[in-house]
Amino acid sequence: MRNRFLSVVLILALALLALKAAPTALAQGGMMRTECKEDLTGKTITLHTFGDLSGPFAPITQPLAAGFADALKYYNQQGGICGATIVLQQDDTAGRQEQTQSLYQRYRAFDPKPLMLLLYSSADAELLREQVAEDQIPVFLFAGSTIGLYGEKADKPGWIFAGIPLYTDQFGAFCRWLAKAWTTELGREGTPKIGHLSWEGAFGRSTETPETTAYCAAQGVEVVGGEYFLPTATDVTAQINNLVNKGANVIFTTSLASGTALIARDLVTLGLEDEVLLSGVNWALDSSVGLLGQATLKPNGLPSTDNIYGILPYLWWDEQTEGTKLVQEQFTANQRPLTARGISYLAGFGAVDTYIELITRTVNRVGFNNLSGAEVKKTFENFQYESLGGVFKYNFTETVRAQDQVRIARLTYARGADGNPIVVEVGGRKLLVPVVVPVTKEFEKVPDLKPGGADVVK
Amino acid sequence: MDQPNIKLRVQNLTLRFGGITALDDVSFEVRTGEILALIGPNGAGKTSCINSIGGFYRPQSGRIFLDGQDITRLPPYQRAKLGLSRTFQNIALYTNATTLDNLMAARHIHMRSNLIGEAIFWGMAQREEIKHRRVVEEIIDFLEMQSIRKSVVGKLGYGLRKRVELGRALALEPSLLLLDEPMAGMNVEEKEDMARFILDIHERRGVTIVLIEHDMGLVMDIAQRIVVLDFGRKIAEGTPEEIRTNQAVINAYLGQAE
Amino acid sequence: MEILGQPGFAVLQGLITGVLTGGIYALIALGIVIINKASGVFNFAHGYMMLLGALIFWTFFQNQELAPVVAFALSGALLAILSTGIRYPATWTRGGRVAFIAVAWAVIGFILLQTDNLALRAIVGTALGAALMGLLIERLTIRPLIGQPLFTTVMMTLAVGEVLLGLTQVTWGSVDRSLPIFATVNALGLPQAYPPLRIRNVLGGTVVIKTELLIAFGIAVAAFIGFVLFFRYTRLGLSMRATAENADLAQAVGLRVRAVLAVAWAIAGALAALAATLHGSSTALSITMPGLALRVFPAVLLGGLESIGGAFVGGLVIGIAEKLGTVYFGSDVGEQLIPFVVLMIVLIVRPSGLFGEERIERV
Amino acid sequence: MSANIRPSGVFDTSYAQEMRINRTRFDQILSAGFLGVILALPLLSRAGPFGIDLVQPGFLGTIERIAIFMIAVQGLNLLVGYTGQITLGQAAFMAVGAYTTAILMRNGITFWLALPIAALFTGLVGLIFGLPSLRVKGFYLAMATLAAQFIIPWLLRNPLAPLTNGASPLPVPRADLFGIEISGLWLYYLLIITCLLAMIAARNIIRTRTGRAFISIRDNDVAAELLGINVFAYKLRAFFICAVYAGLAGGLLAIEARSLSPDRFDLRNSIELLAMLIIGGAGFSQAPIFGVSLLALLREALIPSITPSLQEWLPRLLPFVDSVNINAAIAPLIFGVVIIAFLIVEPRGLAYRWEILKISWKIRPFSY
Amino acid sequence: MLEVQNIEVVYSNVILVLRGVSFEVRPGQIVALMGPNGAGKSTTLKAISGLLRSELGEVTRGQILWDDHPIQNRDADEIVRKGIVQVIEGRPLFRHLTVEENLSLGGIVYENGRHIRDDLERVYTYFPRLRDLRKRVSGYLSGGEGQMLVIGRALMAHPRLLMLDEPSLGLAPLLVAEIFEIVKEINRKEGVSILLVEQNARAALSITHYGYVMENGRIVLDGSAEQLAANEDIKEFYLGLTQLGERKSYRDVKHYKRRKRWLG
Repeated sequence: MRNRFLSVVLILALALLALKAAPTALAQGGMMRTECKEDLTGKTITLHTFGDLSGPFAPITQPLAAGFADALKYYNQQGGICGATIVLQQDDTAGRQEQTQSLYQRYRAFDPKPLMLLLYSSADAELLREQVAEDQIPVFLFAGSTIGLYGEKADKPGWIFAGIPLYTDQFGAFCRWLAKAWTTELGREGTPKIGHLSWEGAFGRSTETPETTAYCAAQGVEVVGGEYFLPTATDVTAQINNLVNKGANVIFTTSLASGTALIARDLVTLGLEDEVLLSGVNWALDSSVGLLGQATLKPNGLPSTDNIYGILPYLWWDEQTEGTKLVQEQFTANQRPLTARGISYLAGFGAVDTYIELITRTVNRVGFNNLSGAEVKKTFENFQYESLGGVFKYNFTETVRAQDQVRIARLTYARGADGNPIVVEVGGRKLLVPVVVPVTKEFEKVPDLKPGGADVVK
Repeated sequence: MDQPNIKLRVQNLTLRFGGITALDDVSFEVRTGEILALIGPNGAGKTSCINSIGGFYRPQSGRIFLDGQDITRLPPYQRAKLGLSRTFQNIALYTNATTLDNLMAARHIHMRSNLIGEAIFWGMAQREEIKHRRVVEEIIDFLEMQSIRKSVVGKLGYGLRKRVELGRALALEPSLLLLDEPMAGMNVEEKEDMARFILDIHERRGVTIVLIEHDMGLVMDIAQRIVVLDFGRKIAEGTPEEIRTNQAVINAYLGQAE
Repeated sequence: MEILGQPGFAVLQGLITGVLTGGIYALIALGIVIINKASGVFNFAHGYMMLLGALIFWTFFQNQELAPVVAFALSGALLAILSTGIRYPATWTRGGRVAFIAVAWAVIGFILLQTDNLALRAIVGTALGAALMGLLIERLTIRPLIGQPLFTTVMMTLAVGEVLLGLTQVTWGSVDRSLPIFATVNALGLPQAYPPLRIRNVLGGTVVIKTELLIAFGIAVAAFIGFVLFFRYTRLGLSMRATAENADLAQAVGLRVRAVLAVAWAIAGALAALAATLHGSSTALSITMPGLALRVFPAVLLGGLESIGGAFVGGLVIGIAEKLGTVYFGSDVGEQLIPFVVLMIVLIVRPSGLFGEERIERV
Repeated sequence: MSANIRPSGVFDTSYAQEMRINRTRFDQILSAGFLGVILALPLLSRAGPFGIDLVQPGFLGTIERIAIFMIAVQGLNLLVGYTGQITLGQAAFMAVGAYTTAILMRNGITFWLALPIAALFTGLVGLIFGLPSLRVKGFYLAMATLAAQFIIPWLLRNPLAPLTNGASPLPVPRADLFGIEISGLWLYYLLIITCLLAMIAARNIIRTRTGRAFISIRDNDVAAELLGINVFAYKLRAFFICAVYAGLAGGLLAIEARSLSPDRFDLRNSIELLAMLIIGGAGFSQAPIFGVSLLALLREALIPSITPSLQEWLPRLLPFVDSVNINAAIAPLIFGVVIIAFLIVEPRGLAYRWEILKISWKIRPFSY
Repeated sequence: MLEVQNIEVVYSNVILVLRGVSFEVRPGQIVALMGPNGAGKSTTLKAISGLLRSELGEVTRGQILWDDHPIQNRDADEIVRKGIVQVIEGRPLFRHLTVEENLSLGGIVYENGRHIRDDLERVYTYFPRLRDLRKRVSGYLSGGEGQMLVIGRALMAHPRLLMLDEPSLGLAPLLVAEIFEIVKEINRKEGVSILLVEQNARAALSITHYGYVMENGRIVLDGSAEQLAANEDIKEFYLGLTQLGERKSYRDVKHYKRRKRWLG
């Protein structure tokens, strides 16, 4: 099976070279890593992480773990952190909060105490928010949870830093763009009206807040309401009908992989693919959605998930930069399957890179022997860094704890020189290759829509 | 309206299950302090009758009086409080509990402790526990069950289980005891023991007893009056001598004298 | 045109989708009911059996090179296990049995290796694989518990679920997979789902019927009719009913209780795979699949734990309640609250479900 | 069990003496020793006064959660093990207790008042969901309570969202006693002592009037009714006690976890509480001790401690499997296999095995 | 054809129930096993029929020979296939199934299943009442009908040895006589050997050829029906007759009863 995946990846690479609209303008120069002031050869530094690997979020977290593993191998070959070997301490919570709690208690008791904890579930971050502050362990989180980062009233930045923008802010940025692009770029009539259609739970409900609704209204975009579905749902036509009956012509989703694909599929089922625009947070643009969506095709012969709009706060695989090339190389070298070629793998890889930079800077500032969570947090609080040479851009400060630069992008499928979609064959099955194409070229700052945030409409 | 010496009065009792009539207009009286036997062929409605008196079945019509009080509509546990107690045809003990606990459980209606007191156990609840334990120990002595006091009843032999069940019925301190085939499946020796216990309960404790039993010899020996049921109807009532010679009874039930 | 304040076509749409998804619920419920009917065990592992079954299907459907070999081995293992439990005519010699198995294996192997039809191969392979899964579960975990308290067995199914989850993780990982079985191939060579049936201008709008759900519903109906006949008229069906009621007694009258249980588990395994595959074809194969079985519990209870027909009606009622509830009260009420409210009401009105067997009690 | 087998030389001279929980010296020493070790554990940790580092602080947390879940499982034991009713909603009842405690505390009510109020309130909620037991028996009842398991989190997530933060987490303030914050060792001892009291109370309930009524209902509800026990009232009482225990456990969990979310109390958790009871041995008062300890230690201590080495050599053993998949599979596989093993070896629960062990110890050297 | 040789049975590895029981059943014989409750009669039957295992019991010593082949500790269904069918005490039925379905289940083990119609007819000739009830759900049968059904169900399996455990339990005198009459007829017409466990010694001795008396897990007495009926101890303890041959009244039983036990 391995060899076949390898060949798929090679075909993919070729296909991508043929991409007409390769956005080379964004390609960065060399990758910037802070020079080491100290040589740590012979030492080991542990990267601590736990999260849901076998529970409800597993579809998206498994490639993340693959990203960790490959990045670790690569960077350790490159000299680790100033010569120190990076060791991964990783555990599975199975999506259970007791397990999160118990693992955290184990982790905080490690000697030495973790310098940083890498988490990827909003719920875990929210649960541990107070505790990590007490134990002085900073957290790097790959989710956009307002409460986790800023507390219940969003007024207390804690010890948690997020690699992507807050979901509320992502939604705000989307409204802002939608208002401008509605009649021009998208060529639609009337005014945009958004309905939320997301997974039930804290994650799915995170974008529908009074602040976002008010902000969108101020931009000229009406939010008509929200409907929710369970990850096990077979069908969401009733929810879509409800939203459309309320006047929605845009659906915004906060869901993962099969969730977003299901909405796209049922839009086609109802024949609404041209009337209703599907959009979502950064996870909605993932390749997992693009792969799953091919089971249903639109009348125009393209997959149901073609043309999903959403937030892209990082560079994508197809954008030719040193960083993406590096990731692509490692991805190929480790014979990862096509299904792993999504945001999770990228995020896992980027997180390791960020960790190295973070620790390097801290070591430079206070020396290896004085390394501590508190010092790492200090570094974090003034952290401008372009991870993987610009794939992820961080600009954390005393008050800003989440990544805040985004573009709007579109999920579509790779086309050949003739304009036809490229079809590849994997294990006897033919597939289109999902790609993410930025719609706005420049990164823009997201509006600050946490309760009491700067851009909240009074 | 009842004479004081009528313990239980069953009046025009009719009970149907689906299309089957289990009891058809049955009436009889139990006098205070007597042993009344209820006999009849299988399916004659004896157990249905006892179940109606105990409150497990709700008869479609007819009324039941205990000590002159109409108990037809009372739930079973209320009847128990009025002094009604029984044993079951197929032993219905608390199989996973010990003999002692089975008997103590029957002291339920005589106990007053509340949940909080029990949870703390100190003081009231403990004193009460000891008080009732004495009563139960008396019954254990009376029925000669000392050696099985702490045995789990599910593991006891059939005869002993029957005896424990009798003890449990007694622990309620009833004034009327309904015994549903207390001697089924016993050999003569065990039957003798049981008969002795029943007579003792009757004589020493002054309990009125209604007895269902198939062993005619035994019924004739210890019952003072007999009611005979067949196909849900009462076909005879009278002293053992009268029943023994009643032709309807012989045809329906006894067959040729042994 | 409005029905109780909602657009008529939306209500009709909800009703139709409810019935069709109810068909899948009913199939899941049927798998749970059959095990309960045969062994009195409420199977918490059913959701995990579904996940594993569907992944087996996916493997056969997806993989042209490895799958036939796997299927060949699988059918051999299955026959080997069955051969210890099958009742041959008494006159057969050992050699006859071996020959019978060899021929059966060769026939199955031939079908699996020769056919180009992915779907056919996948169906045969999955039926074998899922039945084997059921047999193994029964043999390794349920059989040692014969005669033990019922709840112990129920808990055992829970542990089995965990193990199945672990096994699927090891073998397939946890990424979502698409499973386009009800599809043709379009000009690009891509599988193209059958277009939905559209009924225009009904009650003020267009009503669509998803083809794959309609097919799934049809399969469910066929399966139900088959099982009703099976339990009513076959000796094995009668044995299962007897075993379910009183396993000790069944053994005393000479039924091979273990074989009966094994067959029930094998059937349930195959049903789990069927339901999961149909569900997967309408969305995706996801590791969240076991959660779906939990959502079907109300349907099982609604119909009555031992009733085949009840499982069907229960599935439909829950499906319809969910979708109409969503139309009228929104999805958070419709999908998460209404099924359980319906369940509560039914249980209070009819304590043993709509079609459950009344307990026959005597004192 | 043959509880009447005792070593020779042990005689009871009064009923009070016979009613003691630990009647032999062996039992007394064992339970005192066990309690002593539990109470001494934190003193041997880094947080203790001696500054020695024998016990990992993470392990203390595990024991805290064991204490909390023991309370919930004991409640379940009273209902399932002793009264013979089934509930699949224990986690939902815990949620009621936890959220009530948290909401009261967030509104300035002291923990010491909030906890009992929450426990009682949970008891009342338990009564409501116990009502179907009037008509419904066995697994159907389990499913009626399953409804509780979905309706209660739904209420927390939707209509009660202004109080509970909906699907988002609800932070819980720290409890305090005369100005001292209950955390660290204080929290540990608070939980252990509450658990101990709850266990003793349960044991007392079991061996007195109410408990016997429960057992009567479990073993033969018809006979119980005909012998003067108001079966329905006592079933409800069992539901009430069960829910009170769940509420108590929930309240304690609130101050232990300090952050609540509805996901924490889902069906999986309910079923797992039931699994703890079954594996411990339903209908034995020690069941929670065995069941909760086994499952919690397995999940929180054993599996995490062997996972690293498994992550090391399993991929080498299975080179054709992606190591990422193996890592994710370790926990469910071990957990499932161990439970299967325990259920096969001792289907009636560990407490049953424990009783057998005690008896065979007492009558040694004879096997029967 | 059935030979029980000195068997010992232990429950749950701790409780010793049978302490060396031996007896035999010859072809065509009706053999009765009598004794007080708890003597181990039912356990003996279960040891033969393989039903001990579901109660965690086990034959630990001795052997049970069926046509000279040991069959102890085998599975119950296997024993049934060998031609030994036990009718369990308490008349257990598949209560939710109809009478005819119950009967068919008895015949399901019989290899030539297609003769099930004939077998049903045969059972209905012994128990005509069952024919009228055949579509009735068996849970609603009366005690006597139930007893007929379980015996009929056992017959369906074409047993060579039929073991009846307390068939008269809780039945009216007329019914007891009827059932025993049928048992006798079955024995005569089908040539089936019968092993009967019975409290009702009078009824039992009226149809048996040979009898054994058990106490405390041991056989304490055996003999032909006539010998046993003539035995003084049997007369007193099982038939309730005084030395003079008259039945004594239960009212006259004294508290200080004379108890006599065989052996110990």
